Amino acid sequence: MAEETFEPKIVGFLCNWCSYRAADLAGTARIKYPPNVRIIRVMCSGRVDPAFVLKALSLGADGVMIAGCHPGECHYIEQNYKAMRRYHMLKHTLRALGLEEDRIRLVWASAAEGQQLAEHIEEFVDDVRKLGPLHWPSNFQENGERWHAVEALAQEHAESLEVL
Amino acid sequence: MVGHTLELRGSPFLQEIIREVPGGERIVHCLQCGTCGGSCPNGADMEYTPRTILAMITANQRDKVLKANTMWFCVSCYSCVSRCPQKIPITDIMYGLKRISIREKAYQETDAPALAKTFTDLLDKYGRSFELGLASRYYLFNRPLAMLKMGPMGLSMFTRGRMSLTPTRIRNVDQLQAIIRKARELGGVS
Amino acid sequence: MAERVGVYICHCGSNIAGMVDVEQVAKWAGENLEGVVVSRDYKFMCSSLGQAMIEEDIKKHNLTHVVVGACSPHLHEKTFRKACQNAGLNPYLCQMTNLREHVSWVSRDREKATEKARALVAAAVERVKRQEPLQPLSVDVNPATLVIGGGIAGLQATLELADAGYPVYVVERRPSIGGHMAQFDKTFPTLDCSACILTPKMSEAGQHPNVTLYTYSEVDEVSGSVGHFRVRIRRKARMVTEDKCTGCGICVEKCPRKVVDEDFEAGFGYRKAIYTPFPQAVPRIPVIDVHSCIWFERQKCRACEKLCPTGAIDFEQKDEIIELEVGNIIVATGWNMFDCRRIPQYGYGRLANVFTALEFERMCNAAGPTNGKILLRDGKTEPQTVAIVHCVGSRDSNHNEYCSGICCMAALKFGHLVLEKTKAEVYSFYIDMRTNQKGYEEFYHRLLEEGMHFVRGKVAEVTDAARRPDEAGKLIVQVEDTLLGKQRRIPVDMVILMGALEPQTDAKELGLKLGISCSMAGWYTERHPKLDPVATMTDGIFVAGTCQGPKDIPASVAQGAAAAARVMGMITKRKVWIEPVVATIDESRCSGCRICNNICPYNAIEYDEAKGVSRVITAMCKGCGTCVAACPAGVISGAHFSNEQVFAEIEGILWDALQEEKKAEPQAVTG
Amino acid sequence: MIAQNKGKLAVYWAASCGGCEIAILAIDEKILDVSKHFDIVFWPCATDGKVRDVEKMADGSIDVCLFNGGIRTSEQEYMARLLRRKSKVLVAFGSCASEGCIPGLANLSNRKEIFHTVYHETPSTENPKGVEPQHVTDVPEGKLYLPVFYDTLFTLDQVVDVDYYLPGCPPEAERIWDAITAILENKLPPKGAVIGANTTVCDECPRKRTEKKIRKFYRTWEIIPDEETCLLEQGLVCAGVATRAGCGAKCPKVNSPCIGCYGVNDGVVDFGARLMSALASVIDSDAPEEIDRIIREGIPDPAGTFYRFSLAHSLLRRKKKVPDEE
Amino acid sequence: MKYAYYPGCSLECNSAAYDHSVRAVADLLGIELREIDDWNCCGATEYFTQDELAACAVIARNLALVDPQLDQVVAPCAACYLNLRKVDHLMQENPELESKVNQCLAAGKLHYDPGRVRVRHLLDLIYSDFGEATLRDKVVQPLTGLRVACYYGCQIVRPFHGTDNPEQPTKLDEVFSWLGAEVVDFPVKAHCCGGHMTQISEPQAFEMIRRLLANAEEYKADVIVTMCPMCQLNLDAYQARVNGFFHTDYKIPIIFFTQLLGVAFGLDWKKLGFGKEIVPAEPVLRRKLTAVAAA
Repeated sequence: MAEETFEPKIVGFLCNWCSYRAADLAGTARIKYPPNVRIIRVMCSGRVDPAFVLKALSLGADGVMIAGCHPGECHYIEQNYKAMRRYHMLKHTLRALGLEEDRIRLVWASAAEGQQLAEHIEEFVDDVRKLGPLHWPSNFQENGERWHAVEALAQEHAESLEVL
Repeated sequence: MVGHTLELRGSPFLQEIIREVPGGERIVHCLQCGTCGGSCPNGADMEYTPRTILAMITANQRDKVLKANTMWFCVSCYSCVSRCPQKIPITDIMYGLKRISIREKAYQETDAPALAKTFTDLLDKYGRSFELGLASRYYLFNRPLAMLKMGPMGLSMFTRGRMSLTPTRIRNVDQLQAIIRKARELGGVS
Repeated sequence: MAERVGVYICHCGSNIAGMVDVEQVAKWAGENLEGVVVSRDYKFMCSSLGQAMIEEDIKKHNLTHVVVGACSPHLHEKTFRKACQNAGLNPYLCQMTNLREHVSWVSRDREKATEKARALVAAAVERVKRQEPLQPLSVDVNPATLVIGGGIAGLQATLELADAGYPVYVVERRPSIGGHMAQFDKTFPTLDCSACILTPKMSEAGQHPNVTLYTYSEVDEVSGSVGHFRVRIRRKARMVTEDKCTGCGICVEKCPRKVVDEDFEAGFGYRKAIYTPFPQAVPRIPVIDVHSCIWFERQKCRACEKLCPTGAIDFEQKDEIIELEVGNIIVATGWNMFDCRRIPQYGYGRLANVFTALEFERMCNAAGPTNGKILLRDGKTEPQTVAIVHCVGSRDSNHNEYCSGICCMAALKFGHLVLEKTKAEVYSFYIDMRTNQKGYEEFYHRLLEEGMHFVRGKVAEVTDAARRPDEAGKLIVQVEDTLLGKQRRIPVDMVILMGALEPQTDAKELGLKLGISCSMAGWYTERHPKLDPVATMTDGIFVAGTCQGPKDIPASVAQGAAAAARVMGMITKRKVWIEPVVATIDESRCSGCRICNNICPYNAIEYDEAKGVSRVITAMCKGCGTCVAACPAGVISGAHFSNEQVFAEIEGILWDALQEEKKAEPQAVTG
Repeated sequence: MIAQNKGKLAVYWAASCGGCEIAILAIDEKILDVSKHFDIVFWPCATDGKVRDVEKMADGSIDVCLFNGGIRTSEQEYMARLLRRKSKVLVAFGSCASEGCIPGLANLSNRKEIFHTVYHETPSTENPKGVEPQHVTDVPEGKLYLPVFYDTLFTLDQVVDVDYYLPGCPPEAERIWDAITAILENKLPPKGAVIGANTTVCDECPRKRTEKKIRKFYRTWEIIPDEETCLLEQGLVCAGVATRAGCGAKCPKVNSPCIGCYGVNDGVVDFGARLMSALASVIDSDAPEEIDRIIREGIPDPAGTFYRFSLAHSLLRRKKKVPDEE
Repeated sequence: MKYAYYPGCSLECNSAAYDHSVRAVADLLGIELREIDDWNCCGATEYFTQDELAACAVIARNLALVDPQLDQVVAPCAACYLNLRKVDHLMQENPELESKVNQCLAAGKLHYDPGRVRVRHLLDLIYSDFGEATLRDKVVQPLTGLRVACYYGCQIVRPFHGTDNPEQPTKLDEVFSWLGAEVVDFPVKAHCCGGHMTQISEPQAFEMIRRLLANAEEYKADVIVTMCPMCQLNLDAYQARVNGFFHTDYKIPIIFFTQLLGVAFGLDWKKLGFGKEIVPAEPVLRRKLTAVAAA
């Protein structure tokens, strides 16, 4: 069988006013980019709770992108700065949890920057592809040994009970 | 692939400069305002002002640019760079043009390449610059007549202990030369 | 669960169907997604037939929620919400997912596009099941309007509204209305006398029964939202009682302290410590500048007080706070001139005969410091050569990247004035000559004809370091004449720097009070650069004039009038509806940690000291959700974008990853 | 209030320090009330009881089981499953059982690394032969089994269905008594709830709070905080903003920042995300480099700071495992 | 305070006066300068003309040789200062170049992490780290009555901003006005002296030198103080030839700023390297300074 290239699954949180519209514009302009980023619309990048990112990763996403209006151009004046602060904080924590930095990314795209957003997406997908699959849930799956050991214990106890 | 405009567009010579000079891609931002040409202390004597050179690069006039005297008149004062409204690293572009011109021996009517060559040869050999050696070798081979005029000045420098007869050599010349050899081997910054 | 979801996948002709297997997506959703009771695809969902189909299904199948997979919600969300509403379903129980702009139009591979579409539909279904009915909020519109800034843009807006019969409050920080236009002598390209066309408007505003002027005042605080803003205005202490003052001017005449007028005269002329900035000022009530008044300096003098015939001088006056209620706000705060000292190579501040454009405006003005004569700094000598330098701080990424737009024309105007008033030669040093409005290019041609010299090149430096004898004692303009490709040094007597138009230094600060944003450069951001250049992202707040970006007088006037028209539209509607996408704090669980207090740029979160809890003022909340994400206790919820909804959306969007992980998980042998 | 028939109570100690066992006794003389109402059928720490006795009980015959500790080994998992089956009400007692607590921080390592540290590296270890515990050991008499040590510590609810949670490291005596009262009076909240307050530590903290802006985070040894003002406002990473009330703000009251042992509020899924988000939101800078610097300098150990008690119960649960070379 | 010290080739011989006075002033101010062991030439502008990578590597060798205990290096010569800063900057900005330079250094068993060493000029050190009060405190011989033209040249103020204003720098002016000197307006203070132009085309070079001398004379400067060996050399050693070329009669002494600092601090003139300049400075200085003392 031919070796399949790994296609990462990426969740993108895009703000309603700039980056979501940039994605709309990329569509209207028929700019092609990889299909790996699945977009969730939020009103503002400031709405993106670190828990959203963690949730996506914990469910098996290979990467998460957050996109907002350019600094200084936030529809909500300055909330994208809060997104930026949280992004840095989250990255700092994720590093400590052994997660590759390139799996989350914050980008800015104004409503006019369909092309730029598409480029960001392409770059990000490439970078995540290079990192390979994340499969976070497999991280805390013990191997089969766990079940056997518990079973064995039950078995042993049952047998010893019979003896008594 | 999403279009990467810069790498694909622009004249071949522009592409070459972009490869040769860190920051060379800023050329595409040139407004042709002439701040560089106006600021240059030698601007009045240049065949083409730096602004014109940038336009010529964009227009792919490679031969004309490499033969120009512009870059040889550049004294690395960085006035143009500091004032450029588009943050174009003009001085570094001039260095790049000098290098290409030297590599291809395209320069005309200037002794600057010889000076640079003599200077770097001495550096490679001793690890320090050696003014008397530089002056004597450079003038002897390139401008024997001018040497006569330099006499009195050289003498006054010498009597004030400002010119040494022997070069200083650094201790670890081998190490320096190994580094330089490696650089030559790697060739170029990009 | 009792959710009954209908899923509708649009072909959009071949726009979606050409790249996404829409039939398959619809079928898959119907068979695999929990809660989906109907799932259909249709050629054009947004057509009346498509809408009718949805409406019918809602009734027939008792749908509780609807998902439409079609184009961008920015295009048709309203359409489908309306359809739901028609069928008796709350419009907020409908969710759109974008299969066109975000999938079919950007993809190359049909299979992968279909896979992506499935994920988006799954996400929408998971999400929509958690959506709740919401009711839009209605607000009455107060017919009064606040105009911030009494320059030409603000005045135009004020008079349009006042003439239409609505009350207007004008707040102006300077002692008089009039703005920059009052400083000018002539206006381009018609060379109308600036004062002649401006002063009638100023006095009309001053006397209009519907207009209340608050000069020498600033906006302290803005709260509330469209329809009912509450505004606190600080009336700075004038030290002159307005209703007693007749504007006779004796106080100004007798005041012994003369100081440089940095504001109206741009540092080029003088005023008294008690002053009206210019003779036609409205109101004509002077102010005492406490920083230069002798009384405030060393408790002596009070000459004005002694001589005032009506006893209007009041040295005890304090700042006064006024509270207003208005329905709409027009921001017309104008611009500031670039500080030419920031480009030391042009010599302003060091070389006496280098002038700024504003100084030169005052010099040309017949009522100005030189009575309209063009003279060197010594006040006597007429220049023989004048250089006008364009783009000082504009089109320069070291300062401002944008083009200030008006300087080319102003430079031509200056050139004309110099040629008209003196025998001097005039040089203009430009990068590109920008004369793109009605009558402007013609004006350029006129100056060519009048003999103004044009050198294409950005000036490198202005220096007094002479190199040749003919340069001695002159200012030398060093430039590359780019059309000749030669460096030139042109000796002149006077240099005029066309400084950039910059946003007011406190534009960001006021923007924060108002809840409107600024561009990177600091200009207020309009709602849409093409189709809505007057409104802002904050309902009920409009912009006019140069505070939104550099522009000339006609454009400022047009925008002022347009803003007024928009406000009138709001007033005549009487009521406005507000999106119910807002945050709410569960007060019973809020511990008052106050993390959220600082986060809202609209000041929509208030802290109740007595109860020790924070609270969202619903009418002011714009629904960004940043506080929801910030609340460490998880007690702020965001309507329509709740954590549960987004989490569900994430689960849906990763449905395939979840299945893969489940497959990979080793299972317990027994329970 | 008093039940006619005495109920049956079990207490179990899995992967935890034992502090929870002592905390039960910290209700002082009220323990007598407990014994008045309950027969203690299984409490290995305090009474003599055998697993086989439990195994012999009918399913659902224990009324309440207070289970403290996380699940680290197959034996603990077995006990969790066993007690779940035998109990009507299973309470995750204390931080370890609820969210992993300090033992859960071992999820920043794996079994191999933990064994390496414990059996080879620690200064007090004397292990010249380099022996490590093995699941199976062959002896002349046959095979000997030890419980399997897991790579990841699980919380109780990641292994079995949990009815109620009693947070805290350890739970406060008053809260334990509240819970017991609730059980006795049959006033239990809906299944799955945390028995206790539903506000945060700030609610019980007497310090003065204003709007927050942080330019620098301090570590506790770097400053002596003012005793009146909110610790967070002074730059100390006080987890009280995100931590469930119930302790009476014990730490802040002695000038020490809350470290979050009471876990999250209702409806919150990830303690660390809440604290991270809140702290990041009030950093007073808009410059990426500066923000990064403030965070790196002030919070050198983010996993330990944000997930000190809750790593095992967080969304990510553990550090990314490096693929085992075995 | 300890700093690594990179004197550069000029300071070894042709501008020994700069080296001597730098060391003397540093000593007095308690600045400990530790010369980089076995440093090599920075390549001036010439090496960049030949081969950019080799130029960077040659310069980076010096940065790599900075004592790991020290994190700042002082380079008095403008060209050296710029080159050290430029390479550090280029390496920070350009990872590819960084890796290549380090490959070269590795051939000499060296390594340099860009950003590790902060390159500083002595003027910045004196101005920012000491400041007015300290300097005024040290004055033994006030410079009252001496008209000083402060000449900054190019490469200390450009292209890297931050040291001082790139067009009209003021730090040197301020320092000398603290010391009592009458600092004259010198609009060309950051214009170019011609650099190596003297070796390439004398008419151009001489014209550039003339502009500077003419401007100093126009503002009646007694002395020009410089911060760069090349500037000093061009203005001083070529002054006679410039006079010959243009039929002028400039006699303006050109000295290093540290020499004049030393005078104000009462240091021994010989130790400051006076006497090595071609246009003698001592007579003018002594005359001016004593005239004021007498008055």
